Amino acid sequence: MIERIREEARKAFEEGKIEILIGFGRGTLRATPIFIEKKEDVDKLIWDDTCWINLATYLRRFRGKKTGIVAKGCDARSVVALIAEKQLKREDVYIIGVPCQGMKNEKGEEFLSCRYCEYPTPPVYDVLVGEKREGKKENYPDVSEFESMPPEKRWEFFSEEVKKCIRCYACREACPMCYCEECFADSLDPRWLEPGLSLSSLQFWHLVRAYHQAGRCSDCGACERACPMDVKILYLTRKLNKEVRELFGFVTGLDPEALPPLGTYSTEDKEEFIL
Amino acid sequence: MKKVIAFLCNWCSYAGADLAGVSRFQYPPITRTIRVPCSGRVNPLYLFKALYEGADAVWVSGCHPGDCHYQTGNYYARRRFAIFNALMDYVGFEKGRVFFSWISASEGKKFAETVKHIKEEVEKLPPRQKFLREND
Amino acid sequence: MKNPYLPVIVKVKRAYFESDDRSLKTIDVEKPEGFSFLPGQFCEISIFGRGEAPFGIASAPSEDFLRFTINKAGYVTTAIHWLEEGDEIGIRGPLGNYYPVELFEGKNVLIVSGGFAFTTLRSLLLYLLEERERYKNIILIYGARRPDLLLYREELFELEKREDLEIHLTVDTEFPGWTRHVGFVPQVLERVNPPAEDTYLVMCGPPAMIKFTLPVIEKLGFPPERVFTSLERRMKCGIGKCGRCNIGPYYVCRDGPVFSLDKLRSLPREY
Amino acid sequence: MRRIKKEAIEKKLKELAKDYRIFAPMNGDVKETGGEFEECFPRLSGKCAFLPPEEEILRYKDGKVEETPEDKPIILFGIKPCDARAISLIELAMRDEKFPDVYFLRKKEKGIIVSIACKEPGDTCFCTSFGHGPFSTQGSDALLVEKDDYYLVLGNEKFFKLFGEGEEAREEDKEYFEEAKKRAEEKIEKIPIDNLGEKLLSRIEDPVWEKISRKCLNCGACTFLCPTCYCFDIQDLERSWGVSRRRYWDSCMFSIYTKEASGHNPRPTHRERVRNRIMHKFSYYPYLYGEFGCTGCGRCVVYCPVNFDIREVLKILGGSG
Repeated sequence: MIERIREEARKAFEEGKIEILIGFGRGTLRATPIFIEKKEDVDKLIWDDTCWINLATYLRRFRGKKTGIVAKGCDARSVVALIAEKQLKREDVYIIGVPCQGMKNEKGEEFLSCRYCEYPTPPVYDVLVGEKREGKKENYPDVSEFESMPPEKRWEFFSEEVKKCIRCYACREACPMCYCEECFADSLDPRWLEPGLSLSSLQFWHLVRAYHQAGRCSDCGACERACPMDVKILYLTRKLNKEVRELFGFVTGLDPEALPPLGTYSTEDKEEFIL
Repeated sequence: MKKVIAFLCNWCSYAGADLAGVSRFQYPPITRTIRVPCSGRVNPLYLFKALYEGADAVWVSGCHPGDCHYQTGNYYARRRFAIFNALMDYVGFEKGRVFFSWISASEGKKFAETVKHIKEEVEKLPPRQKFLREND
Repeated sequence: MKNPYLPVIVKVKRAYFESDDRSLKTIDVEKPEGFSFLPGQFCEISIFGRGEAPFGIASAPSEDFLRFTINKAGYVTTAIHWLEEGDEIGIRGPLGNYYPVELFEGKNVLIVSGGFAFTTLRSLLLYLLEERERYKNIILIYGARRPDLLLYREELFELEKREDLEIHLTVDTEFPGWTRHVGFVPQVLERVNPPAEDTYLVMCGPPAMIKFTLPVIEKLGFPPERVFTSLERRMKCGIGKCGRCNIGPYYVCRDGPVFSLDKLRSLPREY
Repeated sequence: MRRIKKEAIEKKLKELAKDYRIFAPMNGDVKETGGEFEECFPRLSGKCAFLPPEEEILRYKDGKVEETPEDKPIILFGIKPCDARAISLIELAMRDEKFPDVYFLRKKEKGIIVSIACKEPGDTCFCTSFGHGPFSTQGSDALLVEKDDYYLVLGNEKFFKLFGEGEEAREEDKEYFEEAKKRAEEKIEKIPIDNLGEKLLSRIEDPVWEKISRKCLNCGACTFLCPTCYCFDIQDLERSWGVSRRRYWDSCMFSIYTKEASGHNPRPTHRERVRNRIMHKFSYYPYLYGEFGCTGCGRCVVYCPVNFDIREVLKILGGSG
């Protein structure tokens, strides 16, 4: 697999399709993002089950340049979502699609998103390395299980998890869709939530961060994986992905032309909750 | 006395509130109204902030689908509020503190009734404890 | 240990807008007990509930009040613009270093400034004039986009009448009723062409002005060790502890804000 | 060297919880406990005790400023020698005859720091590169070395007055100590740091910085978990009774850290920010205080989401790079 990726990368450089390629190289603890600008360096590229960060988060830094990206299913869907939000031009991004075998943490356990992954093969790519992989039918069993708990228990779980947060914003910086000039959490005028680690401020941060991903999140799990304090937050965005699918029949990152669901509307949307 | 932050769309619900007043329909003074050009102008961040600062309930009211002065504002709003409800309910925030309604400029009666309905719902609940900014 | 974070409460004695577009407001506040400073130093002004921000002291050390001129730009400055006479604010200071007035003894002093950065240079100018005889020639070149953006202009028009002082005021473009220089500060500096020998230059202004003035200074032959400027940075503690205002190993709040050009040249270009 | 029974120390620690605030590692992080502790290499370091993530510094009430009163003195117990040394490194920056940081210094002067020697260093540790190691006593009032059911103790007067003297260590205890110390130190990779400060300063505008810093996401994970990072933010919070001015952990990796109201940012991109973090610890700190601002604990390597490894960077920039 690694040889095929290097081959495609070399070809892309030779055919002048890319000026820079974002991929994974050998790190000291796990695979680490590398940025290749010359054909000769493609042999630094590797691929294994620790390539769990989402490389699409770097693309906006190279706007205007022909940028290649070695993308697993969720990375590619994030690229598509960024294109749909006019952050990138499709022709500027050369996607080397890699059907993903599922990523694992340092204890060797498969990540939550990968366990239920529906699109291991990038839905959009310029070249695909290796055979396509079939995904599982996604019906969000973890979300349904959480929903079955009584409200008090859910609130307690949510509170206990966010209490661990130290607001280092690794979740925000690791997410390709979090690219606001000024995040609502940093805004002073108006100041939406207080700084510091009070429970209500931590709840505010995690609720609104998740809300902003409704209909934009490719469920890559980079937010939860980047968190140094092991705060569980993926169950929030996975819930919103489930809602967006049920309410608006939308799945993120499949079609670069489709508007994100909250950026459009339908006259037939359900409204039983409206008095 | 409970405090409900009401975001009323200028063209319909705010006018409906006026009509309720003009027609002398009685309703409890629990709402603190914020006039917005359209229900589509209400950023869910305002709802989070209102609850965070201690409102007993938040209420957004706009034009009926199809009547929106800006054609599509309420359609966008409808989607945002559906997601807002889903997320808040999912994490276990108590129901009965977030209300959405369509009230046209001619529905003065419905406006008064809706406020009464909200008061009853909110009265059932204990004072706010969850998701409250510290203040002392 | 004296707690350097505790502000002193002072009353606002006067508050008035400097510019017609109300973007610049001057406040004069009571001078706390035993508050002695030198030109170039600054204070952290506290608007409780909004926060603190650093402002250069525009009043001269001998004046019995502290003057600050605030450009409305952010969260704290907006709150300062609401201040009226009698309101109370907190201040911490004097903070930072000052223009090296002891070096100026018996030398010429050239002051070049632009926009609302003139605040601490007013303090310097008045300080020099208090003991005028200790310094040789004093030249001021001060410009702004429009006449109403020239800080303390009535006072400057008065000072223009003095023979022992050379003042060149300029505005960027023609303005009805304006009879003095017209043109950017660097152009006027070239026109005035002051001698570099035995002269210290103090320069303070917006980044654009600095960028175009530096080459002129070199052309006039000013050695970098005799050129001083005051830098602006985001600050929180003002006492060299919170870590953010550093340029290389030096903290602009604790080791600055006044730096000589040769010192700045030895540091990473982070300003 | 002394030897004290483990239970004696554990019992004493619980008693001291009356008049001291006990901070110790507990399920993975240093936190305030009632006297319990757990022997581990915590994620949140001992910094939490002396420089907490959120700390009120003053109140503005009815027109008057009130300094927030001191709390009970602190015992920071059971941390590793690298964390203990880190606290004394922060003290170098906080001590200042004209503008002392009274909040940190008061806690430090009255505080007691007890570290437990590190018998099993991790493979991301590089503390021996900075002139101390897994059995160093630098920065702590006592170093405990676990041996069977008692601790070997290298402590000072302050520690013994509180915890008691125990008995004189036996000859085989001392051998055990030396033996364990050597074994631990061998496991740690040393990175070359000879005149690293000057080398870094000379390469400040080197284009290699862009390459090194490119993968950094600019989150705050490394700086918040770093035991020697002390940068803080100050903000006012409105309360029903007035205003509470508090300070919070801040990070030079955030862009708003240096972003001015005019929008200008002297350190606008990841390049300048990563450079500043490394220059601060390995060039500015030695220049200002004669000590590196790093104890080689390896947390920034372990917890970086993109595996930005500071050891590799130092090798590239300083040593053989």
